[in-house]
Amino acid sequence: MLSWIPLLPFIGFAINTFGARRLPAKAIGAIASLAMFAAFVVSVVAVGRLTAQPADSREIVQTLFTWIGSADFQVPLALRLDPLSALMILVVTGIGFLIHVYSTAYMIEEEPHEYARYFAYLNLFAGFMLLLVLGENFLVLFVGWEGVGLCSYLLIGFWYQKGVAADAGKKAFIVNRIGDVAFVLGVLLAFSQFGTVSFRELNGVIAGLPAESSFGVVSAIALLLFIGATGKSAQIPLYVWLPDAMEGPTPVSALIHAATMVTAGVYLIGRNAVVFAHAPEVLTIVAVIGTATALWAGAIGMVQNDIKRVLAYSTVSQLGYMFMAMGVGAFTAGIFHLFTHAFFKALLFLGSGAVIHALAGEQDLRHMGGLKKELPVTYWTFLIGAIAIAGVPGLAGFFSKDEILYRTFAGGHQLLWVVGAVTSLMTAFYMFRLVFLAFHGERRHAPVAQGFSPAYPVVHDSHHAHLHDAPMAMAIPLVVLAIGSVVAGYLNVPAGLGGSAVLERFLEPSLHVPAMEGAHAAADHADHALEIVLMIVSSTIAFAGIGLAAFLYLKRTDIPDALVAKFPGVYLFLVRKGYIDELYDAVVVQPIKALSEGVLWKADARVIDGAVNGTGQIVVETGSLVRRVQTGSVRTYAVSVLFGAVLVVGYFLWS
Amino acid sequence: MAELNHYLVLSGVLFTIGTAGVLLRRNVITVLLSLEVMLNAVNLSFIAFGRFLGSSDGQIIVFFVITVAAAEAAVGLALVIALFRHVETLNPDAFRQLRG
Amino acid sequence: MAPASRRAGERALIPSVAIAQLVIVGFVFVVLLTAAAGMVYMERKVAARIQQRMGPTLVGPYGLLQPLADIIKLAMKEDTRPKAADPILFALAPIISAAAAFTAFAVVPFGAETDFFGLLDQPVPLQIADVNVAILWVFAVASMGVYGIVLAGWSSNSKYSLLGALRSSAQMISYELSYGMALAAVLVLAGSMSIREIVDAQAGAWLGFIPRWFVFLQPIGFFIFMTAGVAETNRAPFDFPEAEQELVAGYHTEYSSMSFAMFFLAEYINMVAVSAIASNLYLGGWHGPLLPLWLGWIWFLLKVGFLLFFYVWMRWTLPRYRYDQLMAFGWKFLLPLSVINLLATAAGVLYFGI
Amino acid sequence: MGFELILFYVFAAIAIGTTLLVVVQSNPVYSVLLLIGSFIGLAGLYVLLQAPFVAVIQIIVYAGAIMVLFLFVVMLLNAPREELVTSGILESPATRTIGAMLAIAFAAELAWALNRSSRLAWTVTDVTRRPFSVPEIGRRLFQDYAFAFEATSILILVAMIGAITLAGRQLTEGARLKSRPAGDASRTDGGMAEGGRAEGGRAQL
Repeated sequence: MLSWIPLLPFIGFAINTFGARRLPAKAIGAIASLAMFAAFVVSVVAVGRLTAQPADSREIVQTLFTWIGSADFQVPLALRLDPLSALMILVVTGIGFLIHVYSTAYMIEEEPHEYARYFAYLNLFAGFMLLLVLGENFLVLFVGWEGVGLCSYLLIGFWYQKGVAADAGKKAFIVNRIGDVAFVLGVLLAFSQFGTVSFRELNGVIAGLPAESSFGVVSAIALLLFIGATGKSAQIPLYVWLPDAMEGPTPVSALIHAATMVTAGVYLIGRNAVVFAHAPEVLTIVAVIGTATALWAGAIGMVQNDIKRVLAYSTVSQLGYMFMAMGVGAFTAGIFHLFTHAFFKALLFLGSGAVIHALAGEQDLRHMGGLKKELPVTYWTFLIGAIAIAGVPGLAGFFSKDEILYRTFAGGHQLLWVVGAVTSLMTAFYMFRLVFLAFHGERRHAPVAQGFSPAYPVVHDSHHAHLHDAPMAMAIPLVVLAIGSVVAGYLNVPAGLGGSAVLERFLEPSLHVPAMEGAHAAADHADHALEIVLMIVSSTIAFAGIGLAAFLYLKRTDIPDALVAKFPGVYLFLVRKGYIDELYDAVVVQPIKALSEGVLWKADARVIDGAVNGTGQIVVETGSLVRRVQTGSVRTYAVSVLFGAVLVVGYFLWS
Repeated sequence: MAELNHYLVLSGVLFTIGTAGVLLRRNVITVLLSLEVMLNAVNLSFIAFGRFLGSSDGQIIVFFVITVAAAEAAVGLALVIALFRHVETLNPDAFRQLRG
Repeated sequence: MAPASRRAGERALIPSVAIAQLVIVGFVFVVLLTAAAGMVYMERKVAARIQQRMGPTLVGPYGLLQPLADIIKLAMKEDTRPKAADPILFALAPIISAAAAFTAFAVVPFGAETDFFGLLDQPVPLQIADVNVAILWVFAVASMGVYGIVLAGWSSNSKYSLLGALRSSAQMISYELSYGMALAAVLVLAGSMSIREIVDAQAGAWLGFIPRWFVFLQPIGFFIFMTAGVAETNRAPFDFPEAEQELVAGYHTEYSSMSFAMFFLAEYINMVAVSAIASNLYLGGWHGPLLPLWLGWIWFLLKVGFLLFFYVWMRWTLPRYRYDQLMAFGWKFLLPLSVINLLATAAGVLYFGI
Repeated sequence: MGFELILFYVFAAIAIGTTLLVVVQSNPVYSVLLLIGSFIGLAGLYVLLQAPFVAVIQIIVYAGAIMVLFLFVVMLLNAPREELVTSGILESPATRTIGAMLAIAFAAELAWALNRSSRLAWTVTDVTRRPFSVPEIGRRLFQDYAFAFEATSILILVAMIGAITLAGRQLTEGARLKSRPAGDASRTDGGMAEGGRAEGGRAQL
């Protein structure tokens, strides 16, 4: 039954691939969406069965066949459903389905076969993602891991005619490779040390060990896995690909680069909670990296002018939050944030997509404004998303983010808490800057359609014409997601608010970490007073951020420019994303280029080619010598044969 | 009664005759015939050994030899015909086109 | 040829039996010669009857001595030989044919064991040699027969002869396959290659009245065997070697006198041999109702006679095939049919223990 | 000197005599026929060796099939007698002499090997005096040697196809004619003419 969950999208992929030029557009979209919906239904049923089982031993394992079998190295192609993966598949299939539906309208202007290609990729991605989260062991997960990487590459570069898009795709692919290498190394290390690649067995073995006080094997494994995670989940130092990935179609950004794929790293850590729990240093590294990423990305996000880039950096920053949570051992909180974030970030992306769609490809905030009246649905849903992410009490983001901050504080990482708090301020600020710039004030007209991606033929001149709001296929997913962003948080109302942390208890079996008992206990009977206080603080921070944004971008719109004028250095630094790309280019890319040049013209051209040609030369020489033997006279051959016979017989006679 | 050696000597003689034929004749067909002679000499020793060691393997191997001989004759003669069409002779020394 | 018969002789320890063996050999030889002569007479008579003529009547009562006259006539003739012919082979060819024809009979039994009414102190089989590979022997000798014809055609150095020879050899080789397959089917049934044992396997009767002849188990096999046999002996409707209208007289165009007679002889003896073998393999040899075993040879003669008549009958009834039709028939119909027949027989023996 | 030994000498004489003639004979047709004679002699020896089955097979396959093939080819190629003076063809007398010497050396070696092995004194177990019955040979052939059997059958098939492709003229010529420009057909005619000569056989001499 589990096998059907990834299988259905793959089937959709197959159909859309081979039917690309035969099927009508409607059919293609319908097939893709149906495949996702079916997968969603199956997932729901599967999860239903799962929850039917006793709480502490919830899991469904399906072994399809032995994939690799050599001596004691047995890798089954097995799928495993446990609370954690249950949550993931629900997110992937559910939100994935909505985004598919959204895409049917969003991509409608593509050529039919391009349209088919898009949905084929999308389905393929969904299939791999589900394989990733359902994998019972590292290798199956790795297949999904690489698969989603491939799909992300394909989809970022979907408009490959655009050089930028193609480059962005390549960038994403290469940066991910760096992480993947570490990931593979980690898996190999784990296997060589503990002789297994199965999550459960590995965690079981390691759970038996004491937590490493010094940096040991487990720490090494954890660190390598974490590096892999940073690659996939865009953390410092490998986050640089995600902003560029915005060159892809917006629904793709929503699905892959906000809701699902980028959270794979978080999922990986959650999946191996035990391993990480046994490597305190690595946990600290995770926490610090996460926090730093959150702050850094948030800071950059504040000054970006491309609506999607703002969201991209916001995503990076939110992912940073998740890693921070993981780092302080608040695995549940991290996963919880992953869950809520999937909703409102997908919502925000789709909303921005609706805006872009309405503006016929305009992405620059400075050319928007006043869309509130013209795009009501988009506006309100977007607003809900913004509120949710800002952490205003009562919505999803509030609960999850607050949970993280509280855990951090209670875990004794006050410094990280401070940074996190500042980041949440930034979050609130840039989100509402975005909202106000895009929807409020009056329209700042765009220079007429130019610089649009070829994929967006100008539907109509955006001057003064009435902009069309999101069509049904786009509006419905927006609304659904908006609802989700509101209610998702109530799955895990903290005990402090008299809630009964349903999700936490649901995830407990997957994320239960014996070694962290202490921390959890501490967190649990930490007085709820503190929790309340922290909540108040963070809510005020959120409101402060909103207020600041409102002040700067509704009342005194001159101040931002003044600030820019006052601190041009800082501004430029942030706008240029801290020159990180330039830095990498100088430190990594150029040297490698130079090196390969050298290798090409020295080693390759001389040594290798020389060897090959030399061999050929030798063969020719010997051939021209030996061919003399080939007299072409049958008799000679016969005589030589007989000569050999005489020799052989003679030898046997003498010996 | 005849001893094994009688047969072995006979087979040796036949084999030598065949060898000489292969090496000395100027007619491809005769050469092929000499080849058959050699094969038969070997067959004879096979059967003699089989009979004097009391096993039927000798005879069975001879079947295979005969089969292979048939195949060889078919292909060989086909080649002879094909060659004869090109160079109007059967002298093996005339077939020199495959000189290296 | 020689080895088999000699081994038979070597096996006989008691002189009288050895003598009996020699007697039998001579007897067979004579009988075959006379049978050939008789066949000539019979052929002419039957042909005549079929064509509503009287046939030979003048020489002797009912023209019975006609064959003798023919032989004398042939003997009297001059034995000519083309100038450019290859003398040795030209002489050798008819001998090979005749010899092959005779040798085939070495392994054909024509009666149960008998002691000639107590003449011998130990019964001898009415047969020259009982070899345990008799069927293969027949087969081998049949394949030897080709050489006579090929050499005759080639050595007499005339177009007609050569074409006739090539045709007949090709024909014989093609039909040998079906011939062999049919034989194989029989020996699968009997589980032995010795004709005597095969015949004895057909003793008795089903339900008391149907004799256990293999022809009832092997109707297709019998058909194939007879057809192939006719082709082997180059008789009508497969008489291409001497298709008069096309090739004058085929491979023996250039022959005359006794050497021609030898071919003639060979042809008729081959017919007798094929009929004898057929009656042994399919018609139960000397086994038959009403007659005691030691009189079985009567049955045998009757069966052979019938088959020979059948031969003649066919010759004067059926028109000659065209050459390509003949080949097509042999390769595309008879051979597949015989293979299927063999497989079916083997399956029957294996699964139903027939 | 037993009967069997006499037979042995008779057949050995036949075999050696005919074989010698095969090799020295200048007319291929005679060579073929003489070789058949030697085969028959060998068949007799096989019978003496309690292998009547092989003997008969030898006659059927070798004498009856393979040799007919040879005979046909000889007749088809109109068997040119061996030209004693080889005109135009560069002979390699060296190889011939070397070959002769090697052949002699080989014979010497065989002789040596034989009088060596004669000291091994093979003794016949009486069990083996009885010839192997055809059924048991068949059983071994189809059980112990089943694979080799199948392999040989495939070999035969391949040889057959190869022979047809090599020697089959009209088919291939026809194909070439189709595939070739008409101007090139002259060579084909030559081939046909030659075929006609081969068909005509000795009649043209």
